[in-house]
Amino acid sequence: MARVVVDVVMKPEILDPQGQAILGALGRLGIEGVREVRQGKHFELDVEDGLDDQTLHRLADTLLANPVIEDFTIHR
Amino acid sequence: MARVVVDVVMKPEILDPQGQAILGALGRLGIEGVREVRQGKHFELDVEDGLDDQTLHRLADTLLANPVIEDFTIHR
Amino acid sequence: MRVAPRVGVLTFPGSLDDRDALRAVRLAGAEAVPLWHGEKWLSDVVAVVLPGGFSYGDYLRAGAIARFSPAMASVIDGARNGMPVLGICNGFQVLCEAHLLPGALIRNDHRKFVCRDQQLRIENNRTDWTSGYEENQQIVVPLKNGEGGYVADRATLDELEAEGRVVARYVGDNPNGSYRDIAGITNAEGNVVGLMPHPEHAVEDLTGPSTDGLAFFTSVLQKLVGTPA
Amino acid sequence: MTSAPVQRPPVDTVKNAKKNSEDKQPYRELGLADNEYARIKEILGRRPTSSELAMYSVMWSEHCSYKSSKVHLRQFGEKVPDAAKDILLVGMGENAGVVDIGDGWAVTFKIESHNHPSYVEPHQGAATGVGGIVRDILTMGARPVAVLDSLRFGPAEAPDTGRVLPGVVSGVGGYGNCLGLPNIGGELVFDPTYLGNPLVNALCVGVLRADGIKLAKAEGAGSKVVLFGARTGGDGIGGASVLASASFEAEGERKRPAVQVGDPFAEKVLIECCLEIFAADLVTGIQDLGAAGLSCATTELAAAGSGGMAVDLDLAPLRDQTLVPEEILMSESQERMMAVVTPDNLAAFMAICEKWDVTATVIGEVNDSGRLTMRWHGEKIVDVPPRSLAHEGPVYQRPIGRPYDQDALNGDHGNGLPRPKTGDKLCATGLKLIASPNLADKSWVTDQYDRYVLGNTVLAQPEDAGMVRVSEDGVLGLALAVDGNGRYTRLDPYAGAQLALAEAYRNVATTGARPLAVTNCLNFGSPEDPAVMWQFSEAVRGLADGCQQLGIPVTGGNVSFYNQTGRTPILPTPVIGVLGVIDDVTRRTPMAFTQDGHQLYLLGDTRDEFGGSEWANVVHGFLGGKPPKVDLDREKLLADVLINASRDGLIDAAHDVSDGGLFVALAESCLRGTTGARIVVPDDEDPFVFLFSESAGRAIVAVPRSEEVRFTDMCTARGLPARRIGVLDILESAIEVQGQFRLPIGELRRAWSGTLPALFG
Ligand SMILES: Nc1ncnc2c1ncn2[C@@H]1O[C@H](COP(=O)(O)OP(=O)(O)O)[C@@H](O)[C@H]1O
Ligand SMILES: [Mg+2]
Repeated sequence: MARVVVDVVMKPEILDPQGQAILGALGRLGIEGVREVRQGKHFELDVEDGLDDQTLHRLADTLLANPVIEDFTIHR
Repeated sequence: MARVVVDVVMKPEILDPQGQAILGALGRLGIEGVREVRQGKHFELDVEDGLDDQTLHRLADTLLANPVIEDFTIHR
Repeated sequence: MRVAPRVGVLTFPGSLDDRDALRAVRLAGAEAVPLWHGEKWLSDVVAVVLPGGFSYGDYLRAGAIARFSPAMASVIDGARNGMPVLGICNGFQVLCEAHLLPGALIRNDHRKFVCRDQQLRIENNRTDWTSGYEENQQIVVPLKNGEGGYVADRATLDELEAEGRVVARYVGDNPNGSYRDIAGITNAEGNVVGLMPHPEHAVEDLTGPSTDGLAFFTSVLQKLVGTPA
Repeated sequence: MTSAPVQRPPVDTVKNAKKNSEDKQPYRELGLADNEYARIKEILGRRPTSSELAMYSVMWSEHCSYKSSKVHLRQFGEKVPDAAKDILLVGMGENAGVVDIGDGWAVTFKIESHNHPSYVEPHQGAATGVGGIVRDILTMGARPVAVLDSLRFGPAEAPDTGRVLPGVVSGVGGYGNCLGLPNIGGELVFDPTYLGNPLVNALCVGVLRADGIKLAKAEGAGSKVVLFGARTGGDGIGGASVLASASFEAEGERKRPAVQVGDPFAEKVLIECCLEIFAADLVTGIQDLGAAGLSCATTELAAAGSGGMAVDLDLAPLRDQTLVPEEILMSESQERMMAVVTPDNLAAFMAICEKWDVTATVIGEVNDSGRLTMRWHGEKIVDVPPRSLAHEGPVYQRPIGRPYDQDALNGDHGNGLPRPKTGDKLCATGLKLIASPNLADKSWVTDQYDRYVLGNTVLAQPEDAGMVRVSEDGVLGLALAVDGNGRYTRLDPYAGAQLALAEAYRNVATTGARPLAVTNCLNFGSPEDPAVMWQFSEAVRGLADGCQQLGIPVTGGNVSFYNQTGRTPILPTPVIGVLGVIDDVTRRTPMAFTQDGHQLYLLGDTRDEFGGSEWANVVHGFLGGKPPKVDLDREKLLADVLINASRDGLIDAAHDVSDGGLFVALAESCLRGTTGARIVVPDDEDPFVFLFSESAGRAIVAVPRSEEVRFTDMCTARGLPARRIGVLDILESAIEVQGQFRLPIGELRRAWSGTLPALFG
């Protein structure tokens, strides 16, 4: 059994309203020094050792991320 | 300028409907070998080098995560 | 004639049901006072409603950003000093984020927004906002949310139950996966109440499924003026 | 060669265009025809700069210029009924039409498509569709008060429908709910032709004081041009990459998304900000940024005003600093507006924007030069007569040809299709119809929409029309319904458009509101296909004639062409929205059967009409013959009766009879209510035809016994056929068709409500 992490973020050229909202809030919190925030998704999977990279990739590509607007990275 | 990543996940005792839904969909996709999925949030921040760890911690603890239900990790 | 008490409704950027809450306050007989999140000064109101909506888009977590507004600092002070505060839907989420109420609200278990007429049981009629109901009275009010699942750790849930702080519970199908069918809770003092469904949308026959929601607003009025409104 | 850091591509200036007048330009890749490019050169007396080329290409696109549809759409203006002229405050051509509804109130409403984006990215495509139409309504100076959505997908069980539908619904809901706009109605239709090309049409309605109308014009030299709302990013400018690679050194592929992501929170804030600005009367002109973004907003404002504008493009706030002028001009970034503000009002305008945390930037000034000019890094890159972009685009009379199979289609009436003859079979047919995806319970969809927000919703789905109170301290209300029928339109586009109009009109009248005005979204295949153009021209003619006959004007709409998969077009689908007004919302007529003993009447004539029907579709998968007969005078008469009966309190419930016929209408009213119904088939009627025919111009009404005489007298006096067909029965929780079958409501409900959840979870 292994822990696999998949991070999904909006493609850089796509608007990220979530990140923008956080950036706006930082001012009110009195926190300075943050230039840019992007919010994405973070998945933690417990997978059997037999699960191959290709399947994992398919899983990320079809289920975890929406490739039209998002990129993902797999950390095995 | 530095890239900081903050990952936020639900505490283990809190139900994660989104993770459960993904687990359910895996069967329909014919993907086997995934035992557990939890969905969290992934933040990428561009911060000025002067931003100290303590501020970053406060940012994660008060804004990015809700410590009542979530845990976070900061990767600097 | 006695002057009607001033009950404020706090609007955040992205609040949606603020006009409805103002209307409900008015129909109950109080003076409805619009409050703006950017103002620390609460205009001499004696009670506050945090309305429904999507403050700041609810992109991060529902209510997470709104709680930092200047007006909220005053609401938190007031609440700690016994001022009646009702958080409806997004307002409930704000109250949890501000730690005026325990627990949190997460994505509905079916992961869809849901809008429907919901049956509730009022289990605690000793709060500032529910004294106008009979204990265990069943009412129907609209429910509409995407993140309405009430969660807390077991100790908190047990404590809420033991102290009778579950104000309202869903009757019939649980619409969003809330733990123990919880629809609303109160703080120990009974002045701060959070509720996921929308009583302010059940105050007129013409536009709501019932007028069952009005008693939330008449209850607080009664508390404020001391005699039945 | 130097290895200098990445250099900005050289900007194509007006000076440069004059000098190198024969430079090759990629106009074809941008969708401009040879003759169109030649005309641009003629207008400018030189070749366009690449920025100008970008602007002409988007402004002269089918989408913005209506070049294939213009010659047909003119009829809507020409055939405005005389009676309607004084209520029409703003007609076609503006962002949305405005009608006077009395008491000093006006209403603006419009429907628009977002079909193609919703196929690529269902959630965002649908969401930004809602966002776009809401901005159109806002632009007129109105507060948006409700939305409706008309949706069409491929077969319900097709895997791709399982991808597209949930995304579209969550997009429509996610955006509308977050804006705080109640969703009060719409459509949900499945047909194989929409599989690769779903239809997502969104309608928004807004309310304003009749003297508060805002227009898109830049008047008054010296006034400031303010861009406000979201920053401009590289959204939706796939086309511009052609320009970039052709006119700049092709240094790798430029990454520009074709998909736009919406930010409903930004739009909500923008709405409140604009309404505060309108209330303080701080703008002389305003325009939303939709298709063709800045190109469209600047040219339309300038063209409608005193004729000149100078813009400094460097000042436009950008989300992506690498954007070049061509891209900035074409970007379709959402949640942006442009206003024209006199210097006196500027400070107050900016203060309101600041209050709402809305970025606002003066990017130019109105002048009387008659030219729209733009600068970039100090150089002039655009110098055009604005009307040439906004109003003087190409106009085509596309070839029209009746489809080769039209006669065969109309000739095959399906007379041989077996019809149910026994009570059991009639009952089974009814159950099958009510459980079919087109007729089944839609609450899987509509429960994802907030129908309560704003607190003025009097009726919402599944009622025949949505109804909202105009102001909370009055009883004046407005009602809206939206309908379309692709199968009828395929069989006869002229009649199909009129049937859609008639149905929406009838739906509005059924609730007791008086139909007042029309909006339409014309979803068709390629205008370059003569058969499609025939369908289109017939549908427009039918709609224009129909509106004239009904006495209600078309106030605006939208055309969506190129809805096809490969070379196969969708069913021609005009979607019609009808707006109505009701003097007293407390007198509305709901659809639910709730009162024991009330008498059930069927209004109108039932004929043996099954061409294009749900029965032929669901039971036999058959499409052929002729659609039901259109009789608009009868529709008017029916509407008069329904409206008067509501006003005089003669009826307690009403429901229009359309898809699936009388049986489906009865079932829906029983399911919505608390009583069963006992029905008698009149002796002279065939039970199958009586129950399932789709003859138009009909409705069922529940009449209290005490009002029966007055009601039937009214029908007789006006010459409307009204037949008593049964009675409501609180003890009988079934639909009982005497001598035929008895169907328990529980069984009916299971069949009706199980379908969509089983398909979509
Ligand atoms: N996509 C949708 N969004 C909102 N309401 C919808 C949608 N689809 C259907 N409805 C509502 O469901 C009800 C039934 O729809 P339909 O049978 O098409 O009505 P009708 O035949 O009267 O036009 C109507 O109130 C309609 O407005
Ligand atoms: Mg109808």
